[in-house]
Amino acid sequence: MKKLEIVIKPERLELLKAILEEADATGVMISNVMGYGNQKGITALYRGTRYTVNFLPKVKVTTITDDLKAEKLIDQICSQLAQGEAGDGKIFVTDIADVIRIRTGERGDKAL
Amino acid sequence: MKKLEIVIKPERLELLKAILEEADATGVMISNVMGYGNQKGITALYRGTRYTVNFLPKVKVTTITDDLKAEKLIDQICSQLAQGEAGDGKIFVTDIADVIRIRTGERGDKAL
Amino acid sequence: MKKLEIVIKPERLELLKAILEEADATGVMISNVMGYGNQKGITALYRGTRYTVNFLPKVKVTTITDDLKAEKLIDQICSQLAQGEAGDGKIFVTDIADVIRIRTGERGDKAL
Amino acid sequence: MEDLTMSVETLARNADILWTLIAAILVFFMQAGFAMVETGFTRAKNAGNIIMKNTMDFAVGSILFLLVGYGIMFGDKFMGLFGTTGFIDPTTIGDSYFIFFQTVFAATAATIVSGAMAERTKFKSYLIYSAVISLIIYPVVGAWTWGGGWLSSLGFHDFAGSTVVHSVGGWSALMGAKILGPRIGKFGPNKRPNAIPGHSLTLGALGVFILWFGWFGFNPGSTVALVPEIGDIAMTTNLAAAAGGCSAMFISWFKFKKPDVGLTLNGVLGGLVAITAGTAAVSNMGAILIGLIAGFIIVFGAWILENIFHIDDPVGAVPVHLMNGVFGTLAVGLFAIPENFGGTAAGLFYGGGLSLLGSQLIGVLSVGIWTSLTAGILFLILKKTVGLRVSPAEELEGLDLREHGSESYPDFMVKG
Amino acid sequence: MEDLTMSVETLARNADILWTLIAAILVFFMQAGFAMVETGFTRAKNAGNIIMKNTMDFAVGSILFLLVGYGIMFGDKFMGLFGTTGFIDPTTIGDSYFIFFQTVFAATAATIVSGAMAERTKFKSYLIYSAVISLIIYPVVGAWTWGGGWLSSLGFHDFAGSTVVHSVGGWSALMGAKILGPRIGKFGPNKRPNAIPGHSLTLGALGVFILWFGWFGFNPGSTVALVPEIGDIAMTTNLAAAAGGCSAMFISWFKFKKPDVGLTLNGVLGGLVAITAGTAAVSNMGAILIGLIAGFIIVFGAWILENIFHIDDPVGAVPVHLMNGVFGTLAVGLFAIPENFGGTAAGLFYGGGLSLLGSQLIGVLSVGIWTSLTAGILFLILKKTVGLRVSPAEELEGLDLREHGSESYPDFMVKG
Amino acid sequence: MEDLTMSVETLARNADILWTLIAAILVFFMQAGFAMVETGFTRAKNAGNIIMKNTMDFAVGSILFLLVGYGIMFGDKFMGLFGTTGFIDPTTIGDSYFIFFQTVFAATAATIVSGAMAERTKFKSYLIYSAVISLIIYPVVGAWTWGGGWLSSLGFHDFAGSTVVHSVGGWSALMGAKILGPRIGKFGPNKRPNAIPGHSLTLGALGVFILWFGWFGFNPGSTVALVPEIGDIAMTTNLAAAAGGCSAMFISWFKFKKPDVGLTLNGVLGGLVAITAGTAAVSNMGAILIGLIAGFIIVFGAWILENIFHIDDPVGAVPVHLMNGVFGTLAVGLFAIPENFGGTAAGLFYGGGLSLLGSQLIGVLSVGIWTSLTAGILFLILKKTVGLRVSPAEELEGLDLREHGSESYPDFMVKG
Ligand SMILES: Nc1ncnc2c1ncn2[C@@H]1O[C@H](COP(=O)(O)OP(=O)(O)O)[C@@H](O)[C@H]1O
Ligand SMILES: Nc1ncnc2c1ncn2[C@@H]1O[C@H](COP(=O)(O)OP(=O)(O)O)[C@@H](O)[C@H]1O
Ligand SMILES: Nc1ncnc2c1ncn2[C@@H]1O[C@H](COP(=O)(O)OP(=O)(O)O)[C@@H](O)[C@H]1O
Repeated sequence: MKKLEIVIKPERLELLKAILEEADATGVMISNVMGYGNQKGITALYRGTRYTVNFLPKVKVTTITDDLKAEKLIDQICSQLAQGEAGDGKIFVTDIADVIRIRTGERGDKAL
Repeated sequence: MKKLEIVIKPERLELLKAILEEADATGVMISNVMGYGNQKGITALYRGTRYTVNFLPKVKVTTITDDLKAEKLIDQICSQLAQGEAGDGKIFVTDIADVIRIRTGERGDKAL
Repeated sequence: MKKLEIVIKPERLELLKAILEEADATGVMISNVMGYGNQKGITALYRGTRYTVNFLPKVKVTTITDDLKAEKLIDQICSQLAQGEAGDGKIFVTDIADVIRIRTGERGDKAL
Repeated sequence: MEDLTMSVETLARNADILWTLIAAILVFFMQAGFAMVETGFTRAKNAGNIIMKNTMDFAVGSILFLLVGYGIMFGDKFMGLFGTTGFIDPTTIGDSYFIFFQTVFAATAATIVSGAMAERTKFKSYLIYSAVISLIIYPVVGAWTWGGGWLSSLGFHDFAGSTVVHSVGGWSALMGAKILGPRIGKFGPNKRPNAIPGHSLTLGALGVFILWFGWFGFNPGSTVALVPEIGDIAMTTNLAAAAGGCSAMFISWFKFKKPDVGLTLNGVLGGLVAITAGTAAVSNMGAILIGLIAGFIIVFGAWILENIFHIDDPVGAVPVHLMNGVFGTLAVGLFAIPENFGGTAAGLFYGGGLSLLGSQLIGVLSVGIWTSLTAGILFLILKKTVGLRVSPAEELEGLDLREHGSESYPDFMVKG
Repeated sequence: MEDLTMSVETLARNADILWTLIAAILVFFMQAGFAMVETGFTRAKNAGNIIMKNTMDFAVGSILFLLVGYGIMFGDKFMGLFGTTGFIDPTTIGDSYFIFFQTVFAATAATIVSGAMAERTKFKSYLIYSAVISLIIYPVVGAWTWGGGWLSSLGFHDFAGSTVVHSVGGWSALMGAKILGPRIGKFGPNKRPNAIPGHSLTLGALGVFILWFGWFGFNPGSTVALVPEIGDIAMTTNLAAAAGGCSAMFISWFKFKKPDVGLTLNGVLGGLVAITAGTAAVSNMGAILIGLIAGFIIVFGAWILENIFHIDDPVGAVPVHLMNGVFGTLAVGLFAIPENFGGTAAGLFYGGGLSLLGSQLIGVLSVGIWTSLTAGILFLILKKTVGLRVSPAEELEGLDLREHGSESYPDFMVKG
Repeated sequence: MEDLTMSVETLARNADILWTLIAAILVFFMQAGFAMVETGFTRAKNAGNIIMKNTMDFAVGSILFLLVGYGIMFGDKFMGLFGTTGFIDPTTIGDSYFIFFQTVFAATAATIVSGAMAERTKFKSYLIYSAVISLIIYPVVGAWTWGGGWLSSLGFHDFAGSTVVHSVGGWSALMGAKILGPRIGKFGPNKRPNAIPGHSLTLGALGVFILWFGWFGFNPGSTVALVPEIGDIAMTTNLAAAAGGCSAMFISWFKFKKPDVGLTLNGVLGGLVAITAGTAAVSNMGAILIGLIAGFIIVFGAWILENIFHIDDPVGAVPVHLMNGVFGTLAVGLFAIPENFGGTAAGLFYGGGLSLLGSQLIGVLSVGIWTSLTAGILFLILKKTVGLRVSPAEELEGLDLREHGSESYPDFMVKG
């Protein structure tokens, strides 16, 4: 099983949702993060004092799937979400040792 | 060492806290996520336009423990938190390569 | 590749940012968590009823780097961020199976 | 010369109307204060629901009080108990400016309840309750007192409504909160109360300031005429509020080791409620004393309600409006100065003996019995029929989503 | 004796000034109401921008209306079309208290637009628009009506400005929203509207309460004199607001199965706008009916605007100010009672036939044509020159950061 | 006839009371404005603490000003320096409506300081400071001026308190902020200032609108009588505010390439403070000019304070209240028109030469020396005894949790 952590701009979330739903992802967790990558931060102003908002709001979408679906998802995301701009985001893949469904106690692939 | 990511409904947090305290978890991180799993979203209304809040607020509780305690915790959680309803939540288990206590520089199990 | 999850007090964030920038971390994700570790919670009061805010606000900074840089970073952080107090924070290290840059579809180290 | 006399009289009358109308507008604005206090002191997931309750009890109440309530309150009395004329079109028995003034007072009584019953009451049932209090419960009490009914003949003195308005709201709030039961999670094992902090102290504080502001219409405006004493009344009003805040703060500091924000803000409100009955009858010193006691009542009243009676009153409506409404009414019997504008008998501390205190007590009791009985029955009927309380699942998820399908803060991460 | 007469006259005059000034202050405060409604009903990432627009249209408008607008409105008329005297220093043709009263009315018309054009309009272009409406568009309409121009000679009756103020703002809002186009993401494939919920229902509700409060200056204050009828006007104002809230709530409940918070709050505002023209001319029952219809217009108007015309009006300015402004003006032709203070001819339902309705219609149409033409041309010119809309990237990131370099809620996690 | 004369006189007197009371109520509401501005422009973790400070300085001040302050200000003067009668019960030397009016003015001076000392001052020390300013510092200044003391005999003109109220608050704020030192993290290496953005621009803006609203009581109400000139005063007040907002916006736009929200809002406040002294003495054009300069002072004053003097004033209280208070007082010496209601000598620009400017300067200096000395000594004593500042740990975690044990926004994820 793989955990995909997909970090994108907030405004692309709707599209990613659609991709995930189509790919039949069994579950998803979304959280807000402040990100810093190739995309540069911007300068803000408060009462005339400049400061850098060098962290931009990003959305992190986490989904755990079996290895096969993971690969398909990665392909889908790259093809549909790439706009060719800095800030398009990244996917981080981790191995998952186990999954447990609390309701039933089922473990592993069955719990997905 | 294992990392347990326990995703539950916010209202069950107090109970989970008690379980963790009793099991002597050495530390915990809590964050809010918007989740989507077997539990279905609900329809909201804004000025007469319907929209789907298909992501429900969930709490993600992360704790890193040694492998033994991890198993005990999983058992405890499944037995005490299962209500038999969609939305009871899941536990994701990952292997942790290392832990460092910043204060002392200690690593591995000692840092827990 | 390694994922470092560095959990610190919010007020130390600026310092950590500087360390990361100097170490040339290619990217960073910051999120808020409520933490509970060696540092004890505090008692709050609402209309005369006491309650324990036993979870303190922490910042979780996540960065994915190659193994070499990871070690250097850990050293840097321990030496610069340790104040010798409970609450200085921890670093959790996980192996990352893969990284994908959505913009280009690049994978692995190249995607960092 | 006659012309001139006439125009002076007209002018004087217009000035009375002007002041009464301005006061009514200020009292209207207290609705915003209640909305902010109640929403600020409850959780984010119920914010839209509280807003709706506050808006709709005023909207529904405004119309029903016009059609029925005003007639019951000010129509020709049946045995000093309730009015029987002036229904549908009360302008036949009163002037518009005065009807409007009475409307905003009625709405104040109605809106108090939503805070005590917050975060768990069905919206539909709340609407029905709020109709009934504007139609009957409040107007009958008003008929007894300001409408010239039996209580006023007894010498009962409630200048601006510690009893007539606030205790009516307060008794209903108490009955509602009791019959409804506590919010899920409010009481732990052994009935130990848990804190459920409100979601925005700043909105709550804003609400308190708005209420304080509106109270300068509530109390001085109850002269319903332009008289120089409005200045004195404003003074006692302000001093009691200030003293209430001070004493609640110092007592909470002493009792809990820290000056509690919520209790201090409630202390201000408690002082305002307590001074309302005697605002025209007491001295500045009397007002300060009344305020100091009011703050004390807030801190201990809230504690007793939770820890002894195990009643869950999310915003503290019972200590503020009921306990201090009762205390303030009785305080008239202690602190009233006969030569003051209010024109009462002297209170106990000014040599008047127990007689005024006696009538005050009768007023407190009779209004208490009437209100808690009718409100109690109403809530019990609602419980058996439409249902008073949302389901546990709805309560846990929040009334906003379930009752209104709305999110109050969709752009922010809101904790469960 | 003569002295006495004089001092009575002075006193009467001062009382008129007092009331007008207080009313103007209340109307001023509506700026805070608009700011809160508009910011509450839009997204957090544009909150600072909306605040700036609301502050600056008042600031810029106050100065320009003094220098130019007031003269156009109240100066000696050229063919009943616009004034030609009193520029730069209008105190030569009017009293300060009255100029101030007119200034806050002009500002109300100007500020309506920002809500409909929220979350995508360039700040610079908005400033220019707001200068032009205060300089010319609004004052010309004012000249036709309250300035004694051709429309007023026709018997057109708009007591406090359903047409003069609200429909002028509303028409401009409609043209602006149309020419600007919808926010990114507002309409999906097949032009199906998506909901873009506002970021704070509580601030939105606070704004509605503030507006309601201010309206007690807007309507009763439009007597510009201390007369007993201010009480009657306050009554009709309040009843229409209450009825508007009730009907919008019940209709939304029926239509969408849930009582919608946003629509209910808009229903209150719709009722207020609709009663504004006839507030001194209709009965309490008339006011309630007008309010009920206004709530209906809110719910269906908003639906039609989005679903049929595919126009994106983030805060509902068009249903509130335009549709109900038009309806309210026509309603005078139906519900006016001749003996009332407003002193109009009788409306259709009171035996006056179609004549009053006719003049009302002419007023509605002429103001509509003038305003939509001039505002439309203005927005088109802006579009071709400075540009009306921010870039998509700026819109997605939020106008706060890009236009002002500011964050409105830096301490909170704000969702994209 | 005599009766009639009497009743006209009574009526006129009651009208004066009415207007003064309404103005006082509006000024009271400025407390809500201050609370919102100060909390909005500081961080979420200190919101409850700022609320408490704003509530308690008014509560404590109300009582102490009654018992002592009013006597010092309006009692029989000792050598034109301070009053010596009317303690404990000032109704022996003044009417309640007037005492109330003076109370809310005193509270305004007191409350200014909390903003400049926000986010790091001990609550206990703040309480003590706020007692002393209401007891002595402010009343003495008031005695010199409005109380008929030595400054007023000099021809010093400060109609509504640019110096008496705002600069007193401003000097104390400056001394407090200086002695306290900057917030942790405010200045980087080389004393380069860092921005510490406030947590809610919307609450801040709401506060500014509330203050603007209240100022229509502050300035026109300072006639303390119903005179036709209240309209003119409202005009100059509004124009200066509008012009202050405009100039701060355009200057910040020019200087920082973007129209800054915070500075624009402060510009409005700066314009209001600056016009306060001369509001009854200058023309509309004069008011606009004063406002434009005020906006300029805001932008550059804030910059100089941070970058040259390295003083940390979180909400900009010093540029708003001190710098513009001083400027506004001097501006009277430039722009005063003798025939205006204020009844001063002519200012420099109206042919009056330097004489008025001279007395204004003496007023500014003497008040500045008195206030900064007494406030400075007070803060130094507090620093040595109870301690002025919370510990670094408390400051980092937030004053809400540590000083009050409370969380202001427990339902939201708040960043460190
Ligand atoms: N090495 C990394 N470690 C942690 N987070 C990263 C890393 N690289 C990127 N990110 C996260 O992913 C987000 C998107 O990456 P970004 O560099 O903007 O994409 P792109 O490479 O397409 O420009 C960043 O804002 C950051 O939060
Ligand atoms: N495969 C998954 N990947 C990521 N998150 C998941 C996955 N499955 C479940 N979750 C998270 O766990 C939460 C609880 O799961 P849910 O399906 O509601 O539990 P149950 O299976 O008991 O009904 C979901 O809301 C979602 O956030
Ligand atoms: N075993 C653990 N599992 C999950 N999170 C942990 C664990 N230990 C510590 N943490 C997180 O790290 C934060 C800092 O740890 P803490 O114990 O305060 O550091 P220290 O050991 O230096 O006192 C905690 O608040 C908690 O959120």
